[in-house]
Amino acid sequence: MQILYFSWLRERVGEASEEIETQAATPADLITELKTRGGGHAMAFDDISAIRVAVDQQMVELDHPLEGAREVAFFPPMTGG
Amino acid sequence: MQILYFSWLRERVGEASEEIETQAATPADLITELKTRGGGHAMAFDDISAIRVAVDQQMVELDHPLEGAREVAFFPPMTGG
Amino acid sequence: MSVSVQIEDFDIAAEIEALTAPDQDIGAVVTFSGLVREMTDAGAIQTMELEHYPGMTERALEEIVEQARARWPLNGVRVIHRFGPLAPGDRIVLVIAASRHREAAFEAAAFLMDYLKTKAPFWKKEAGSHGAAWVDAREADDQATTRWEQT
Amino acid sequence: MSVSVQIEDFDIAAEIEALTAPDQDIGAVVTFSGLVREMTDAGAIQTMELEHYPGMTERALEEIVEQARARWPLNGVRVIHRFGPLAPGDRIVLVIAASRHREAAFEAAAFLMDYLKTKAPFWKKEAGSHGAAWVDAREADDQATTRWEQT
Repeated sequence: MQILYFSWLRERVGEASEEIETQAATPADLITELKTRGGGHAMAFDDISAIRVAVDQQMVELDHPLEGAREVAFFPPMTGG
Repeated sequence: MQILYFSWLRERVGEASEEIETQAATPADLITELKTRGGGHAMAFDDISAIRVAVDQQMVELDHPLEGAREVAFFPPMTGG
Repeated sequence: MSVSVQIEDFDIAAEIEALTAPDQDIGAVVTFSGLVREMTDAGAIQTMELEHYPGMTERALEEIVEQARARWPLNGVRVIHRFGPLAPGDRIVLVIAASRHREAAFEAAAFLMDYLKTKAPFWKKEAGSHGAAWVDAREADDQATTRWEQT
Repeated sequence: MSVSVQIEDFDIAAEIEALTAPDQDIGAVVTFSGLVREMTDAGAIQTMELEHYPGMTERALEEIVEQARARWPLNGVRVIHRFGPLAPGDRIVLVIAASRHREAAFEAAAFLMDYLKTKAPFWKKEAGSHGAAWVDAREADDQATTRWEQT
């Protein structure tokens, strides 16, 4: 599964993307798993309320099923426009 | 007093402006007076509900006092923009 | 120089540039441009003649601009209204509102257009193969003006 | 080609022209342009970096455009959003909505901006003499999006 990070999540994790093997059922589960990895993951996912997630480029809730997902992206609320 | 006509009022009256002497106290009185003049005045002022009036370039009601007025303009509702 | 009443066409990009270039605090620019439509209820038109009331027009537009400035924190406002003969596709009117944030810019531009429609002395006459006729005022325009008086 | 995500600047007049020239039934064109403001709550900025999520950005913008088209009778829509390094005064985003009448054009343009602010994956980082920081999302932007869901 391809994991993408944007904005300050990218900066805290220390990389823009990583390829991982996971059995996580939801983005929330995936976050719990990612926090056990080294680097800045724990700091990046410290405040879950500040984090938004997209699965295969569609915004979803943290309890959305990950079955069949190829790309999961984590980022803070958007500030475009 | 300078009287101005715009849009179809101008076309019906047959002129864009005329200089008149009047003692009319309000635009409504002035209309009654103007309707007695020749040309297309009677036809122009036939439907009073379709007529708007400006005194010295400010929109006013038909019962607004004309005292001291130098320029009175009659026209239909505006259609700019 | 926030209001112009002119026969000539205008350049939207140049007008935006003139309004925004001197002020680095502008974050939002809303423009409205009105164009002559070819198809009307009466049929296709070939020309539109825009008559206005010289003197009162400028005064009415400046008053509308002052009201917008009093209601919203605007960094810049520009109103250009053409008169004379026009053809389908031609630009008629331009309104620009610039502010720090988009809410004020959007609302002020809509307000300026609503007021201009019912308070600026312009009259349109359309001519086509079906003949020529003065455009009737729209009931919807009166309602659009009224909504700003309630809020 | 109603959506573009690009590093390059855009030409508002050319975009309006491209949208309106082929269609003589357009009576109203509303544009919104967003500019980089120099002064922020943290102080004056020298640069702004706009990050985005390639692929998802285009998809999200196209979805927003489809929603606007479903809600209003639009003759044309255009959305351009820049990314990469920008400076105060630079253009960030352009939205154009064209319709027969002004109500639809104004509402659609405001809707597009409100949705774009909270649903298109862009993030701004501002840098000045006080340091560099990611811009926080505005509560007001969430509220602005919500109002369209109630109506």
